[in-house]
Amino acid sequence: MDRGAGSGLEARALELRRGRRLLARSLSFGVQPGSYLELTGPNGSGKSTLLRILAGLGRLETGQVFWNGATFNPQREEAHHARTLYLGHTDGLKGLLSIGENLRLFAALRGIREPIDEIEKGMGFYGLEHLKPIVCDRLSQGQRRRAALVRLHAFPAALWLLDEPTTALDREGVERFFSHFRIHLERGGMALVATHQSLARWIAPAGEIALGRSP
Amino acid sequence: MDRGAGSGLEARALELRRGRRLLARSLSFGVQPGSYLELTGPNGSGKSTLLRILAGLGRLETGQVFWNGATFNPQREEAHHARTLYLGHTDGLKGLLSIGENLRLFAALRGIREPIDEIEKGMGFYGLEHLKPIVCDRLSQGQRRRAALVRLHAFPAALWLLDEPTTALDREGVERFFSHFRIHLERGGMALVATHQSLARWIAPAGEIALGRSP
Amino acid sequence: MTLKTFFHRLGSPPYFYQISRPWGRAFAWIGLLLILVGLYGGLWLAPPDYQQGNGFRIMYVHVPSAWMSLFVFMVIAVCSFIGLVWRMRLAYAVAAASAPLGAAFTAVALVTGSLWGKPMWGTYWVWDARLTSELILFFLYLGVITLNRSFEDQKTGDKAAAILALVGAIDVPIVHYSVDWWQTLHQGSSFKGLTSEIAPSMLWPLLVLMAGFMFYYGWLVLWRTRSELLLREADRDWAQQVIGS
Amino acid sequence: MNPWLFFFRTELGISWRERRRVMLPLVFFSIVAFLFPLTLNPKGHLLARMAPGIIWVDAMLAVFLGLESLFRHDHEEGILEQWVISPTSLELRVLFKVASFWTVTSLPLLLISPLLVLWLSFPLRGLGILMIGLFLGTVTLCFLGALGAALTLTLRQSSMLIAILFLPIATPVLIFGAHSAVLAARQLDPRPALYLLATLFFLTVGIVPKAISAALRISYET
Amino acid sequence: MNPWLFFFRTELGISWRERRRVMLPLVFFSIVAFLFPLTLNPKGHLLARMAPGIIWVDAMLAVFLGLESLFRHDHEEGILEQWVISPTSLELRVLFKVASFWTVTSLPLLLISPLLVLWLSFPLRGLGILMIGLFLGTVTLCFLGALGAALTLTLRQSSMLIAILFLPIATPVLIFGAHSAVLAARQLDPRPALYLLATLFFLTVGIVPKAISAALRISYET
Ligand code: HEM
Ligand SMILES: Nc1ncnc2c1ncn2[C@@H]1O[C@H](COP(=O)(O)OP(=O)(O)OP(=O)(O)O)[C@@H](O)[C@H]1O
Ligand SMILES: Nc1ncnc2c1ncn2[C@@H]1O[C@H](COP(=O)(O)OP(=O)(O)OP(=O)(O)O)[C@@H](O)[C@H]1O
Ligand SMILES: [Mg+2]
Ligand SMILES: [Mg+2]
Repeated sequence: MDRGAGSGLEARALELRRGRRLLARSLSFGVQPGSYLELTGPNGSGKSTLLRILAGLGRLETGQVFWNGATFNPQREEAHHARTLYLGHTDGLKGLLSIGENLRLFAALRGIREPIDEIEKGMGFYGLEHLKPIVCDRLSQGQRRRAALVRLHAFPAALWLLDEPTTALDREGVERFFSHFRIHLERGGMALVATHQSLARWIAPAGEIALGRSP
Repeated sequence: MDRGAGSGLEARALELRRGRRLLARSLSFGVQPGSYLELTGPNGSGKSTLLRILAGLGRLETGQVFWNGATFNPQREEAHHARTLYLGHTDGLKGLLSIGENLRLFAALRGIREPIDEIEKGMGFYGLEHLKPIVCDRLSQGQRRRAALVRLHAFPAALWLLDEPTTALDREGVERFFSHFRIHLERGGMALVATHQSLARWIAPAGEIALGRSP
Repeated sequence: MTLKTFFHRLGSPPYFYQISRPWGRAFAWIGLLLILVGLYGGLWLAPPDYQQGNGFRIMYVHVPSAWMSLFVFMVIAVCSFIGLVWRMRLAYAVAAASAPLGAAFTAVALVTGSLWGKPMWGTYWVWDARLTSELILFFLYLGVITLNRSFEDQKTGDKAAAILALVGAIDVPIVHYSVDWWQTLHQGSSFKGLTSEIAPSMLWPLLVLMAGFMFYYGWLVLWRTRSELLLREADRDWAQQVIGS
Repeated sequence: MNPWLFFFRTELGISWRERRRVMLPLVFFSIVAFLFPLTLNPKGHLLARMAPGIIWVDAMLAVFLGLESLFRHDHEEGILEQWVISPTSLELRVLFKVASFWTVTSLPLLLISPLLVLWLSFPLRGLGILMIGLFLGTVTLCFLGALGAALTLTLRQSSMLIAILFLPIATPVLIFGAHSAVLAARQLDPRPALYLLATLFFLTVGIVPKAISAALRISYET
Repeated sequence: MNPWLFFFRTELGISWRERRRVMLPLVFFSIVAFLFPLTLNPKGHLLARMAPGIIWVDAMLAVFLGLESLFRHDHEEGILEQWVISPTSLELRVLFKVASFWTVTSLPLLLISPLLVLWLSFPLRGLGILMIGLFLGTVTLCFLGALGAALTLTLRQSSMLIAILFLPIATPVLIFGAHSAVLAARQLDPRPALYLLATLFFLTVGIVPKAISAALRISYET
């Protein structure tokens, strides 16, 4: 069995496909604890596709991924799911539940008991306390996004896979997100962030995965 | 009957409500041909709500709107619908149809015959020609947004009501949008654009409607 | 005050709230009196029926409620129409206040009817024209009530329920007629004896009770409309004053 | 091409896009029509008497099952809000939409009803009337159902609610429809029932599109 | 509180959030149970013979109507994709989800079946067996239906497709179920039919949750 280079997440010779279209051939990258990679590329270049594969949603057909040097299958490995938080284009909130209920449900999903304190803190962090009684269907776009981001706050995970996390956030929301992101990295967290704006003005990425329009 | 001040769109003493919550009391603004207003405010301050009311979706309860000095009801006035294009948080694309089919359907909606040429040009403008045979369900987030923006290109309208139009667009897409926006204004078009990034670095707005968190 | 200005003013919730108070009281007392008199006449004075014994006395509840169930639906339909066409807030409030009352009358008519049916036809339920259309009416009431309450915005709920009530109002007579026709072609009417002449000593309490039910409904609907109005207009000045005082 | 014609063609096209769509209603009717006799376990001639009822309940179910998604996808994709604020007639658009809905859910039933009739051993002489009745009735049902769907558009998991709005007002259609077929099978005059169906048909086609567009507008008001 | 318990409670809570949810299935059953006699126009004792069939078709329809939205909302809101990549057991989660679905769609029917039985003049002595059968059968139907819903998750307007996957498997359940009640009403031994239902029940509960979670995973692979 192949061995990866060292600590953190590493990918080697990945091939990205969507249906018959080849999006990237032989993609290799690695991210060490305490740093993050920026995932850039024009619309339709495969950023979301890559994140979904790493999260364990899409199927990895060619290539290998390693965690701390050991190869694994992101679709099957429960340990990988436990150490990863994935945030896609949808917010993952049930419209009929309030933000707090949604987050407690998410805690149940991750097998965590009684996370009330963390959830309270996270909601406070993103300025959502006054929306406690409101169901998510009635939130504005940016309020929903904030609620989705509270997950990163309340449920620590080593690896964040974020797909355009600052969409719909106002300036203050973006600031908050990055201040928390900084803490995450300081604690030795890792992240892959797909984005269209350069993130370097907030926190310098350790590298960039630049996807091109289909090769 | 009250008369407005002059040409363009004018609003006087609007009250914004969502359910029981009062979002803005006594909002007044005007926009003249060839200029646009930036609509700013933190998440949940009522930007989308205001745009929906002006487009004729929401109910206008208190206050008046004028077009070239004459008051009208945005919900009932067909002439207003004909001169306005509204682009909300959703892209308004049928997932089972291709981009071209979606746009032709939209043409039918606006009572326009055979708009094939304009649609072709618009799709070319946003670099979507190679996606012609693909149904919209299979587009990436940014590709969908581009397809939605083609409407602005193919169906000229005096007033644009845009809710965070550049979400999910890559840099090139944003450039294209603003280059077209500039042409729209030069031709005497008007616009209200809700946004979280300052648009002044592309085109200077004639003014700003700043909504605050509920008063 | 001309009739026109009277109606115009009636459309204004604060005015209605103010004048409806004494009316409500009056209706309550008249209704109570009539119902007591009617019940006395029906339950004590009227002689037992030679066929049904005392069983027929259930009629004094059944018939007025059945009648009211239809009447209230008409009220709702008319109010819905007024609301949709003239955008009168009061009309919606009256419709919303009436719907649960109508549903209750319908339920009472159904239950008393089936209870009466057991001795009369030996079963609680037959698929007869009246029964069926009464049941459909009940479902329509439920639809109107649920729809009205399903929306976050009260105005949306009002309008949606109004559209349903209007379509339903066209429907109810058709249902009644259709089921009637459907049945009579196949099997004779299951209960011919029902509509036979009623002796005057049995009849007058029935009429008095009907009037009593009307006043009772009038009182309830005024009362409920008033609280509906307060709820709907809670953030307006006049309602604040009422709540404050 | 006329925009309206294009609109109708596209609406239909969406439903026919995948071939399975055309097959599905057919299979659905057959399965249900086949399930009833099995479950109700009737003896011989009894089945024939129940046949019109079964076919009609079948038609109603097929319409009913499609209702939930009639406007929902368009709503979620943000198409309907563009309808409401478009400068062309919303009412006409609704009319076309429901017409294409009928073409997909009810037309197949009409087409296979001769087969169903054979299967349920219903006398063939009733077939013509059954089909006329089905045509008039299913159109009426589609419009009434669309009204229910429009009223509950912005509510969640509304299929149950649609049921409650729709079934009571659909009842007369079912009664007249099933009845006309029974009359025809017994060689009695089915015209009164058909006339009633026709009246309902014209009333509905005339009034309900207006009500539906009003309901759609209202749904977006909040 | 145990996260699993909380999960179940929340799933239920979502359905019970608004009081109307609890009423709706009840009303729905009543309407359907009422539509059949109305359309089929049976005479007296005939109705009693058909009663178990009607109640069972009723149960099937209620389950069936809810299926389309069983996973759909969770899918569109991006909840299901989080399920698939969560570190806890997907299978167990599916089990709870279906259990709460049953509680909302079928339990009310069980509870009002005594009323329906009266209404359709079915002999009261058959009630007990009818209810046991309904319990076993509706659970089976819910799981089978959920499998259909999961398989068709990423396809559009899938209700018809679910129907075709679901109805053939549901048919035996309906037949045994209705039959056991008929046997009981006639004072014959209903046990063979019930044993068959019970076998189906255990088979389904044992195997189907696994199949559903596999189907969900596959839906997200493309
Ligand atoms: C569930 C069963 C029943 C229902 C739903 C029901 C419903 C109704 C309705 C809708 C009316 C019409 C009121 C009107 O047209 O103004 C009515 C009237 C009446 N019902 Fe019933 N009924 C039921 C059972 C019975 C039974 C068992 C009897 C007596 C044997 C009975 C006796 C009457 C009488 C005497 C009237 C008034 C006379 C008339 O308007 O023709 N009903 N009922
Ligand atoms: N469907 C709805 N029903 C009820 N209330 C809503 C609904 N959508 C939004 N709201 C409330 O209305 C307020 C204004 O929402 P709106 O969407 O207009 O804000 P916004 O300024 O567009 O915010 P954002 O920047 O997040 O898009 C919010 O506080 C929100 O809670
Ligand atoms: N559900 C899907 N089925 C099939 N193909 C898809 C699907 N979603 C996206 N694609 C195709 O896969 C390619 C990559 O899409 P992806 O969403 O990964 O792009 P992206 O880099 O995230 O773009 P964006 O910046 O627009 O979000 C696109 O060209 C798109 O056409
Ligand atoms: Mg993307
Ligand atoms: Mg907004």
